[in-house]
Amino acid sequence: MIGFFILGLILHLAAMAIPAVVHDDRLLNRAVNLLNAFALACSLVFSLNSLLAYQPWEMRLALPMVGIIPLACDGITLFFLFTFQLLSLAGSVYAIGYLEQYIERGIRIRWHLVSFTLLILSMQLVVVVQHALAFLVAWELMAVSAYFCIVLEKQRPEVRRGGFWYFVATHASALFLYVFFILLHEKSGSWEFADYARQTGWDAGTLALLLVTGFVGFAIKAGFMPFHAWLPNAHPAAPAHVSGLLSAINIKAGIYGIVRMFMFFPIDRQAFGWALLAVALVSAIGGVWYALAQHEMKRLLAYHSVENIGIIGLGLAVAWLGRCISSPSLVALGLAGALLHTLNHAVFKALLFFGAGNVYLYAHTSEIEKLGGLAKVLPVTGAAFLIGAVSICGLPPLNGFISEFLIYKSFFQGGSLMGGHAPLALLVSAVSLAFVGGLAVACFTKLYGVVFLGENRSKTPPHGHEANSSIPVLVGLATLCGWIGFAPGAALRLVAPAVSEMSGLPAIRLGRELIAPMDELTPVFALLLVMTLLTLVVKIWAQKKAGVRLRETWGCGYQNVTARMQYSASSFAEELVKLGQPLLGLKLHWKPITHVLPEPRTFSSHGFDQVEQGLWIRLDRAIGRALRMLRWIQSGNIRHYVVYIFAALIIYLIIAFAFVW
Amino acid sequence: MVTFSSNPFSWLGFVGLAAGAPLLTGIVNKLKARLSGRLGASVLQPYFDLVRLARKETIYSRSSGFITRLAPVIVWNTTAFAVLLLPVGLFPGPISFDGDIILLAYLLGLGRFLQILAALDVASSFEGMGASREARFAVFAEPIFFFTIGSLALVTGRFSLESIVAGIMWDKPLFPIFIIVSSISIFFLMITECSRMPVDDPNTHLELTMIHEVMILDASGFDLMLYQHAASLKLLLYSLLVTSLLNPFGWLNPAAGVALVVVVLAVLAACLAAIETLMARFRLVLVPQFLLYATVIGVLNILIFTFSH
Amino acid sequence: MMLTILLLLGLPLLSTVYTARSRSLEKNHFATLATGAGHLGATLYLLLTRQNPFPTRAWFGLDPLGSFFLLILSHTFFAVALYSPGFLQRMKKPEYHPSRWLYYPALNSYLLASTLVIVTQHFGLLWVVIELTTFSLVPLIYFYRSKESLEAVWKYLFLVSLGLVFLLIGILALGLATKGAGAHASLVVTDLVRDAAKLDPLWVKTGFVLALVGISAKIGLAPMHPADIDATSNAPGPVAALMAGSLRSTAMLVLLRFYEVACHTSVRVFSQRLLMIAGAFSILVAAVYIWRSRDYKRLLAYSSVEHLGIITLATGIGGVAMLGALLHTLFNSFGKIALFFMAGRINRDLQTRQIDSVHGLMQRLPWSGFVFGLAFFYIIGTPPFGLFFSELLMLRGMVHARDWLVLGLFLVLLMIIFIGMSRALLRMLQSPQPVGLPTGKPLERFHVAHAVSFYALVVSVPIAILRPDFLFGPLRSILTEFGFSL
Amino acid sequence: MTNALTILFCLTLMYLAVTTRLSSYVLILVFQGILVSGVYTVSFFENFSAAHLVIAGAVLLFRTILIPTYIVKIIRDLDMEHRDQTRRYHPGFLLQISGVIIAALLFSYQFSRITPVLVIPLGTALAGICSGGLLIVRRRLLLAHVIGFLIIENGLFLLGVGVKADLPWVIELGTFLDLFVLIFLMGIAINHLKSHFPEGAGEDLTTLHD
Repeated sequence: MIGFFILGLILHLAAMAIPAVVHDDRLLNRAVNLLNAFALACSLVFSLNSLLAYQPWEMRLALPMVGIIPLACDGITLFFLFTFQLLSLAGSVYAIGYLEQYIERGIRIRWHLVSFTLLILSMQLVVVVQHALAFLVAWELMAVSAYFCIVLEKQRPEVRRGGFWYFVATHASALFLYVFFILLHEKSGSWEFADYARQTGWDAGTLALLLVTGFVGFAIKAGFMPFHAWLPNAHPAAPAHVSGLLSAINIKAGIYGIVRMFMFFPIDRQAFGWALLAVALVSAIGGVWYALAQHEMKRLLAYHSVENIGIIGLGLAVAWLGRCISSPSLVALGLAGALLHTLNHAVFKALLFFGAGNVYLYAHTSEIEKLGGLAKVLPVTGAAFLIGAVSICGLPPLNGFISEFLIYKSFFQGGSLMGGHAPLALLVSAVSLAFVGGLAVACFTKLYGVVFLGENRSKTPPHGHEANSSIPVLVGLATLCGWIGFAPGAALRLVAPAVSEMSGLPAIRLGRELIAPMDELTPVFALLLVMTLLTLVVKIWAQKKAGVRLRETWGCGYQNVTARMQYSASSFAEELVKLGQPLLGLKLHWKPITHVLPEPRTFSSHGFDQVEQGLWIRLDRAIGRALRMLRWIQSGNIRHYVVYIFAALIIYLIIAFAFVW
Repeated sequence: MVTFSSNPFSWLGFVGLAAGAPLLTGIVNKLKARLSGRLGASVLQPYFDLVRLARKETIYSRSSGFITRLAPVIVWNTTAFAVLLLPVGLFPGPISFDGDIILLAYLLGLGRFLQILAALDVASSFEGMGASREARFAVFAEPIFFFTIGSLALVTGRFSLESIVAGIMWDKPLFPIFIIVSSISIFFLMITECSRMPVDDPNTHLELTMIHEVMILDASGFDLMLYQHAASLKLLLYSLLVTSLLNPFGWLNPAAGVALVVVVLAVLAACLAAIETLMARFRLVLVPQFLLYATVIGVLNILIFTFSH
Repeated sequence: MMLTILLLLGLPLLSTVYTARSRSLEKNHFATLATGAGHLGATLYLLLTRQNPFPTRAWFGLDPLGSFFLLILSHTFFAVALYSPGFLQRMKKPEYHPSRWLYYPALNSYLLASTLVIVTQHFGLLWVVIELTTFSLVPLIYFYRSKESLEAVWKYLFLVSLGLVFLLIGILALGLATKGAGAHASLVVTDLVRDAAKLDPLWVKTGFVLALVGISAKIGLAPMHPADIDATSNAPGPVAALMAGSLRSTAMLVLLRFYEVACHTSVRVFSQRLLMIAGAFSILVAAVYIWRSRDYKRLLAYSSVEHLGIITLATGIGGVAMLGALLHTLFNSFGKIALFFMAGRINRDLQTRQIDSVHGLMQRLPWSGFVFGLAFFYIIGTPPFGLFFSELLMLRGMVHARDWLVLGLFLVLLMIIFIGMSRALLRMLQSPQPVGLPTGKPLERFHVAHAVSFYALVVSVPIAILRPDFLFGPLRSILTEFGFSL
Repeated sequence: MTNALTILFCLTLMYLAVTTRLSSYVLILVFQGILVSGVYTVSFFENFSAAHLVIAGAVLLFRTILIPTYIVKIIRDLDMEHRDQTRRYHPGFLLQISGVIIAALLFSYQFSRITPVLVIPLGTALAGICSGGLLIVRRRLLLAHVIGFLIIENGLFLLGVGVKADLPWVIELGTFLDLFVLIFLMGIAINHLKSHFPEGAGEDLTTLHD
């Protein structure tokens, strides 16, 4: 089986070599992406098979002179490997159609394709490698290749800005990870993850420092709230197939890191669990609330990634708490919810971003105020986007509901198992998850309603076509959402190896406790589907008998209704955004009507990210001001430099003789 | 953890409930008319409306797409399915499993999602207004539901609706407080969700004040029938939820339990009618405050539980 | 034995005289290239066989520390020698003719002077010879004969000489310290290290302080760095690479000689603290000017100040960090070769040094743009290049020494510098070709400078990953000499 | 005898504080050269080592003859005397120099109690170095900077005597050679200055700054 995976990696390397040979962009685009897709299909065979049959694979790659780099595919790695490969396959097939527009506009895509393949390759390496140094090398490789994927359209300044945000954020996370792994190396004396898991006897100070640096490092990459500022800038800047992959799987590398971190520290420390819960809650609520105020499609979806990362964080927090009170069933429940939501989010977020890509292809803008009524023109994208929207809000028949259902169950089970203030805290987090669900419903009804339904709002109706290669991808992802929704038991079997490793539950008990109850959901949803189809049949029969006519919309008698009278995105979400005013930051740009015969007025509202502005931009300016205080050193006057020499001499002599060292 | 209950009575019960839902709406309207000194339409008037609508011709707007055709079907089915999950008195509902409270809440969420989309589909500013208001109030509705039912689940230590209801013992020290508090907050929730008077006037046609009514402004014929039946089903759903919380004589034999449910339903209908005649509609800005009261009451529940033992 | 001495010292002397007399550039170029090759060959031979060709206890000797820095010097010189002909062919303007004639003699005399600095063991002689390196650089910095380069030369000459005055006072102080020892007062490093216990700590401490202040002007440590910044940013490409690459490392060697003596006396802890303070302050000053900089050559000069600051900080921490620092010196010289070669070419082709006015770099100069981008990723320390591994070693040293405050400050400053560098250089690399500008400029061909720079960047990868014994052997013996256990 | 000569050295420093004319600066340099070579000849008579005589001769040659004549040549070529507008007499400079001399002498007295060191030569050497620095910092004329630098060199050389660190004579000669080459290069630089700044008499350059 491992042969397939190695074949896949070799084919990826071959795909990176093609741009050197082929020079016609159109042929190049097809060749590289199809080869990538085939390579991913091969390695998918490996990961899926070894995941279901659960054969963990171990290998210690002994490179001459370099040393031994252990590669391993245990349950956790296999699950993330499967998710990455599945979505990269969808991404590369979608890329074929999407890159056509760049070729027409004459933008060179040679380097982009090389970095896209390198991104896919390095993401798989990050998950497989079990050696700290090699992990850091793969981590930075992933960061650099993702950066070059983002800055494909170098002409637009916001693309360059987005790329820069991404580049700085990943380097910041790398710095934290350097300290994290070096501290681990200091304690255990080796670079291999296996040794860290076996390490015992942590003293309190080092453990706290390890947990903080490790979590912050991975949280910046995952996009938890205080560190999320780069995400809504970087993902919209990328072309749709890249931003789809970034949101779906690239930030999951951070989640993989946190899960791997759990394996290192068997010591239970509840404080960290509660802190993780708090951060996850803030990310979930903040993410969706900021999404509500956005009017640009991809930026809105990026904020939703922050929200879903928060939800995954909730599952992980409960799993950590479960381990603290050493109840393996709670750990299994929480972790299963978190990992399944990782897979679900990867699937429907990629679906939504590819849908947004198609909208951009058609209307050449992703500003939702200028769109409308696209469902009639892009039927497949409309239907697929609807399925994506329903599943991201966690509504029943689809996959979003299953993972949120598991996380709710873990909250309630955790509440009943843990005494003291735990029930109150867990109930509050369950309620906030519901609150987040409500906000998500509001946000996605706004997005879908304004973009796909009603009439087109822009003056000149756009022209364009649906990327033909995207249709199978969208349909495939949508059916996957439905399949996980209707057959949750099967999806949980993908998660089972990782969960049983982490929680220590044997596979049989895991099957009975976790997978069996979820299997019983299938008949429930089947009944719902049957009832719906039945009602539909009755409705069609009744309407055929009674007759159907098409007329103008009933506007309470008002005759010439124009497209601009429809509810716009900002008016739809205005009240809710106003509620979060202090945190949310909403700028209204309008002049009040003063005298009797007012000239035409415009109104526009613009939601800005208070955390990003308040925290990071202000920090940037503060650093600039602080550093400017020292700007007088290079004054250009030679006599000042002579004074510096004498001054330095005196200061050093004072240090030498005044302080006793 | 049996999901589908085997005895046919619960399934028959569901059919009976589905049929009886418009009757409850009729009773409430009748009581409201009586209280305001009018004779009022007959109790069965809602049935006549439904039958009339089923036969009328359906008119669709030119700018609407497949959503407008699909939404009524899903709205009706989700609400009906939610009723399936409900225990009546002490009888467990046809479907009950651990965590069905989450499915109940999110099923209603799915119905709301598609109803809002259908409203936005017809490209008219009135439906847009209703949709935006519905989306805003729905955001507060779900937390209330989870606070009350969730705290009861934690208190009784069981997670399926039917077992929570069975787990409510009046003799336990703090349970009377939990029951009163939960039923009040669910009652507030009912007023908001089923668009009863203080929050939204069910039978007004003034565009600026409507919330639920305006979302189905463009529905006609069979679609309107489905929407109206779904609305009455939702009213029945919430009132059944309140009654199953308020069943003081759980230890009575089951037959008496069902009779008791009917009595409590009647009392509830009377309360609704009384409130609707006595109170005027809230200003829209006050509605979030009203919902916040309900949430705070719900929080009371869990605070008592945490600090009691 | 004698052959290596001839190759190391005789050859540069011979080629200086030869290039000074001969008029034709081609002959000069071959002579310099031959010298570079011979010098590099001798250095590698000495490294492999790890022997000291000079008679013991003489004024000259080659210890592991010397042989490591000799490798840095000869490698940088060989790279510059390879690139010089291409560079000189582009300097066609008439006012450059005198400096074109002076270029090769100065270059060879620099090699001679630096080799002498590395091989001398006697501190007094060290001062005389290090003065020579400054003189040999003067005609090279003043190549463009413009107002700025004149001012740069003047400042560099004056301030470095002033600094060296303090170095001489430091050496005299060290001499005074040996008075107490009773043993015959010789200023040879090996003797000083041998009877270090008997040295008078007061004068050793004063000597170390004076030496640090004196040599900082040459190394480029703050606050004595301004002269160095002006000189490096106004010198032509290859000369700037020579300065940033080898001159600063050679000056660092002088500081390490003093540090070696201080390490064996009771002044050890103080000297480490002082190095850390000087290093941290240099990184801070570099961060100040890298954060908002308009001119990319000055940006690269400040990046050299930053890297030397990092090296001094890590040397102050000792242990594994010291190993990281030495490796960092080697990899920094590789990086600076590539960066300054490409910066020189970009400056010549686009006729501008302002970051904001560099547009369409990848379209107009594809090769230079690509190598410059690669050098950028090299210098900020992305793996698999060498700087990543040396930075990791340094971090390991800091964590081992449990200096959390130093570690925190180090990481924050590193992050600020990373943001400043990437903000500036990414704007240069990514800013598109404005539609108005003519793209008529013929695409440049592949040139030996690109080959040399690319080789310099890529050669760091096997060195860092494979850790060849011929290099890490001397490094480990250096650490034991300084009294650090690995 | 060496003490007497070093006291005279202090006098030349005091004279430095009062004059502003370049030609008087050159005069100071010549005097200092003579005094330093005198110190060396005196030390020759103490221990009769030929090295001292050679160094004294070298000092005489370099610091008294070669370097001052070269500087006078520069002043005459560039006609600096007349076009130097930076000549403003600061009364405070005399106070600074004398303060420095007193401080240096006191400091070297403290040092002599700790380690065996000649008090007066060490004091005057430190005073020489500091006053050279003060001259550089105070005057804007580049040539004044060169002269300040030379005064520091003389002070440094006296320090060698004060500290009794008898470097091998080869290295002493090396330092003289370096000093001369340095001054030669600075002369060339100042000549080139003329081609770029025809009007000024070589004020300080401040174009390169951030």
